[in-house]
Amino acid sequence: MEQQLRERLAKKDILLMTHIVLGYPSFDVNREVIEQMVANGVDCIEMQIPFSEPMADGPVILKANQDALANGTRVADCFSFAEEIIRQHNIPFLFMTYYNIIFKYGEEAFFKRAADIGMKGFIIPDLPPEMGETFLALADKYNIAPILIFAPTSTDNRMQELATHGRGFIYCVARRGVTGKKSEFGDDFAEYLERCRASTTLPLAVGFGIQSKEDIDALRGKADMAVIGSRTIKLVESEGAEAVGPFIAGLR
Amino acid sequence: MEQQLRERLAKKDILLMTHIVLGYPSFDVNREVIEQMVANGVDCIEMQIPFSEPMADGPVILKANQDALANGTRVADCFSFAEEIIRQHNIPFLFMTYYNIIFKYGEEAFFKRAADIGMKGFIIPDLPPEMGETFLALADKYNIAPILIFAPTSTDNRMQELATHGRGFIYCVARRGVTGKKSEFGDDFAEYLERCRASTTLPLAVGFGIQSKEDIDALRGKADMAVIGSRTIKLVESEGAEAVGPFIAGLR
Amino acid sequence: MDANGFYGQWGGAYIPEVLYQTFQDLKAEYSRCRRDPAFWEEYLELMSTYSCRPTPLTYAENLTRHFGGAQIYIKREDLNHTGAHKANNVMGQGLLVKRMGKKRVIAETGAGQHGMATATMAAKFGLDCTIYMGEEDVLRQRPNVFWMEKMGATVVPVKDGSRTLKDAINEAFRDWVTNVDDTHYVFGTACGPAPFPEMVAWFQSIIGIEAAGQIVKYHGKMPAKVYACVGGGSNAMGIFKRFLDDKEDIELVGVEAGGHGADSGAHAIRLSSPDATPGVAQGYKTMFLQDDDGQMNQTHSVAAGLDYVGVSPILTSLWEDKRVRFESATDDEVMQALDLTMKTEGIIPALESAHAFAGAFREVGDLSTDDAIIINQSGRGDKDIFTIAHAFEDPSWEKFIIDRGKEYSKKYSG
Amino acid sequence: MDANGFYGQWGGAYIPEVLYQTFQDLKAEYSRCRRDPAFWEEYLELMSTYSCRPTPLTYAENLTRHFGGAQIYIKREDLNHTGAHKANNVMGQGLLVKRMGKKRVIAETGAGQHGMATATMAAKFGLDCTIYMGEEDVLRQRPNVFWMEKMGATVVPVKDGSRTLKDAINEAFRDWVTNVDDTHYVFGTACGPAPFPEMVAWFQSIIGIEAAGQIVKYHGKMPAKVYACVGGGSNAMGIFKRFLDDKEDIELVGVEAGGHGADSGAHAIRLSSPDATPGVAQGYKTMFLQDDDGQMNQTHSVAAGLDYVGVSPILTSLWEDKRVRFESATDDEVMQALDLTMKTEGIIPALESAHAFAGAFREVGDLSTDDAIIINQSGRGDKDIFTIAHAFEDPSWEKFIIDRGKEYSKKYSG
Ligand SMILES: Cc1ncc(COP(=O)(O)O)c(C=O)c1O
Ligand SMILES: Cc1ncc(COP(=O)(O)O)c(C=O)c1O
Repeated sequence: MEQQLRERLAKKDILLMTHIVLGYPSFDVNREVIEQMVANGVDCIEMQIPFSEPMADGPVILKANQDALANGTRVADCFSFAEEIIRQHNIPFLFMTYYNIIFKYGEEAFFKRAADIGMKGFIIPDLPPEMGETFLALADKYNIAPILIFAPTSTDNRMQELATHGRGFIYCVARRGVTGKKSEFGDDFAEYLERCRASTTLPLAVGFGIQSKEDIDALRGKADMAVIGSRTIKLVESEGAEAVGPFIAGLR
Repeated sequence: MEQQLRERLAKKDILLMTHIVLGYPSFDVNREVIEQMVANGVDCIEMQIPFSEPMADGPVILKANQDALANGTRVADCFSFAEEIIRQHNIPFLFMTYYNIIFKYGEEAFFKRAADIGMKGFIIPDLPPEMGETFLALADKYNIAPILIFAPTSTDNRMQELATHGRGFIYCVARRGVTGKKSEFGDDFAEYLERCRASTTLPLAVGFGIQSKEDIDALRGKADMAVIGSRTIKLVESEGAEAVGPFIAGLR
Repeated sequence: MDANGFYGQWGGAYIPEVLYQTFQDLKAEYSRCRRDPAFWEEYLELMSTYSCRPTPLTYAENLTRHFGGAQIYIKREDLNHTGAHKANNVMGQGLLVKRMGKKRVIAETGAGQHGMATATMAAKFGLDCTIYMGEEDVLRQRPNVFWMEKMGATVVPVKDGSRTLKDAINEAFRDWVTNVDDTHYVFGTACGPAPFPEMVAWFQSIIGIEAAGQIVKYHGKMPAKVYACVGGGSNAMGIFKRFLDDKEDIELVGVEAGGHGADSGAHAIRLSSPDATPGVAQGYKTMFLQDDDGQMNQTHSVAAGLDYVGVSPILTSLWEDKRVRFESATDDEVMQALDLTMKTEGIIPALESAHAFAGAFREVGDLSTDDAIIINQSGRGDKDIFTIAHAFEDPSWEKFIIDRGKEYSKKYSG
Repeated sequence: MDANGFYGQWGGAYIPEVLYQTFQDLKAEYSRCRRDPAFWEEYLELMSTYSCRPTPLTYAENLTRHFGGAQIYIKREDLNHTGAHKANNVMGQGLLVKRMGKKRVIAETGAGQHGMATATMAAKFGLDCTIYMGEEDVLRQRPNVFWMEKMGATVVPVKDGSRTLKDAINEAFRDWVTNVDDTHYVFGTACGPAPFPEMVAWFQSIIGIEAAGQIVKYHGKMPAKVYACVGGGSNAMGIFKRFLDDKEDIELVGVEAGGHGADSGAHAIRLSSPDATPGVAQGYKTMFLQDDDGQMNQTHSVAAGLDYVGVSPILTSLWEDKRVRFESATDDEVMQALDLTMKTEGIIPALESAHAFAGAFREVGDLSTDDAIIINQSGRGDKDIFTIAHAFEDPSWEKFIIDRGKEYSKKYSG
């Protein structure tokens, strides 16, 4: 996964990762949104398997999780859909979800199935490495990148420790809080990103509250990948799937 | 007062005392009721000065007290009315009331005024002799009979003690409880009356729940006076003042 | 108290003859209990295992800082089982009832607090129980009625007179004269015919006995002043008694219900306003709010438990002797004191108790920081949700009740 | 607990990275407190002056006679300030917050009991306070919301998910990750990420420490069995802990919410039914009521405080080791147990606590009269008037609410 991103980074000054919630508003819309994203140069997509207790998500993604579940979205459906998507699109895909989804499925079974369909990595916001010994071992065994997370509250030591377990890239959350709210990219933020960079050789993705070209411009040269999350969900809600392509195109 | 009753007792086997609540339903009706009572041979009338807290009275007299007060009945009105009535009728009249009415008026002033208008006695159900030292002294001074009360719960000793303070007659309450409810005149009652008789030389009046000729017949030979209380109040309420005469006449 | 139950000229036992012998028996049993140290031991044991005596004395650090005067301590009668000092009296009388072998208890209640306590005691001691409560109060205090009934008591709404506390007392007496042989009347405050004032004050004296020990332990010396609200006077006598006996010069302050203000006519100030005059009613002599003829007046207080025409004859005597000072607090002052106490200390006084707080708050800033005062928190306020939320005109509460009401209406109409 | 916060396979700390450092700090402070005897002394002092610890152990003579088996003792956590055992945990965490120098606390609440306790602590310690409460629960428990607000707390209704306790927990975490620097999350039960289960159980262990001393004093020996209701598990762990450590063979029984019955799907039985399976949510691993995909199920109980999808990992481990036995009681059984307890003992258990009573009543008749059992009465029921009067379908209560509602409606329409 790291390799794939580095190849892309050779050609672009910053990569784009986007986010969708599987089954919200429907798999059909998911499919259309993904097509538009890929066609407009997104480098990587995290697909969130909805969970009833999305503790680290803000209102927009929280609601998307709940609606997806209310629509009857099952984990098995998410796998089938992911399998189809990965076959069609030649960019790396990740699963983002909470640990219980994996735990309940059976950790190894989950990894095996994900590897079978060509999933490249997992982002699990409620699984710090201390809690993920078997998870990390399986990630290694099935060659699926465990994407670890840095936060502004992480100490240098902590970042270094996290970095030893991370693969693919590090997800740097831009600020304290949950997904969705706008972040400020001031001096504190720059200092934080420097600390991140000093702690790892992995590429750095920055997420939480990135909404516009200006935000992305602010990250250029400092981060390797910008993550767009709630923003596209809101866009689809207000203007439909077809608005996603132009929005993505306008970000570079 | 005792003398007056003894004279009447020489002519009748049992005397009748009746009860009215002053100002209920109005002084006019009081006047009419008293006329009918006297005309039909009542021997003695207790006139109750209404009080806001008639603790020893049952529902009928309680309500009469409250309505009389709500009509604006004042203690001064009661005195004026009593003065008029006593002038017109040649039987003994008593005030029945609670101690606060006397206390608040000024004990001596109350006795003086009552004596001036020819009142013969006071029945004060919440003033046991222990609490009535000044009251008893004033009764003596103004020659107004303090009517004391025997109850079925009074011991022989207690009755004897009460008898030493009583004048005029003793009011024997027929049973535990408040005014108004029917009493049973069985063996226990007979035994109680015997105890009363043995404790005092004063005439015995029996009250509480006496409603009919049968009740009075049951008292003949055992008591000296029967007291009719709530019954006439209810009669006036349901059939008007003019029903009182025939009712009284029918009791002998 | 003299042999006839008087404190100076106040008190006595103005009772119907039917009750004479019962009062003799009660006085005899009570005086046996007072002479028997084992009785008090049994009482303490009961209160420490069934209620949570000793109740704490809480140092109110934030209120003390807020006023910048004397150190404020709060005696926590709110932590008693059933939520008020009323339990002290009721459980004591319960032990007496057991000794007298009676099978049934009756009681009057205003706020519902004494009724709750009596129903509780009756359940615990296996006694039949009837509670008299003014119809007005039944309507205001429905939750308490619900609990009394759930504990097996019969609650009788009294529809006579002003349909409040004094009428409930009259009605309880009417029951008592009727059922005197097997029934004990658990009088709820330090009023009524002797020996009730003395007896109730004795059971309540546990408050002051504990508080005196506690204040010396925490503060190092006796308090400068002690504050209590005064309805009938039982919680006040309860905390005052121990300090009265003390040689030191401790000022005792009783706070009465100022209602809409001392000049409004709508209050329950018996001792600290000129509105009350000496009288005899409900079995005893005291200062009553009454008219010139001796008819009792309507009274008003935001606190149902203070809304009473008479006051303990013991307190009236102490007032006459200037040994206790009396003040009043208006409904508005009380709501403010309540608000401040909740926000600064996380403590919810009953509306009754909040009068003592209001009285103390007025003066505490003038005292030296070396001194301490004790405020008697006679009860907890969460029982008063219907009154307090109402008085604060809380819109969410009102909406909540409207919605609930609609839900229940549907049930009856559909 | 191992270094990662596990009890056997249960527990842990499944937390977002933003919180990692805060948990390190919290663990460090907590372990300093545990090693420092002065901290526990300070805690005891606070609880004995602000709440009324030790709470009594009440001998339930009438219930004992009724069932004719073991001697029944009731541990009276209902007499705590704010009316439940929740105060023990909250005041303890309050002391911790003071040491950590944080200025703001947040908490989740279901029944409102923990929110009340936290708002109270925040008022007392001068902290800002925000309480998250499922919108459903805000509607059901309006009186508690009113008091929390009056004590200065901000109550935020949570409109996500099932709008009950678990959603309030998620929302509190969302606040915490946002305001982690100055805010402490006062977790309300022995669940959540380590060190919360251990820490909450530690503060609550005061219950069992007291009870063990009291039962030996009154009964002469240790109890045969100890019963507690189990929501998150804090009151159960609180009373069990001391007895677990004991060498004697004391049976510990946790009673879960049977709701409409174990087969109904509408219950909150995590350990004593086959409906729950291992899972990881809300920061810890335990047995959850969830579907095959790991999505949490709806639960049901008449007692809002037991209506929770997870359970303390400490209890799950004790369950797996068969050291604690788990039972459940249905809503109906609970209402019956409540009724009996009110009528026979004059005690009103909270609906939560009534589960422990119901569980004990089922078995106590079979035990020897030489033995004793302890039932933990975690809280008082009068806070539940709206739920209890509703569940009993009391017509006078319904009429009372209808009338009040009409009165308020008039105000808004006219
Ligand atoms: C909490 C509380 N405090 C005070 C009172 C007033 O009574 P007393 O003056 O007898 O203490 C009451 C009466 O109901 C009460 O409930
Ligand atoms: C009175 C009472 N008991 C029990 C509980 C359940 O919690 P736990 O299992 O943590 O004791 C609650 C929760 O709100 C409660 O209020």
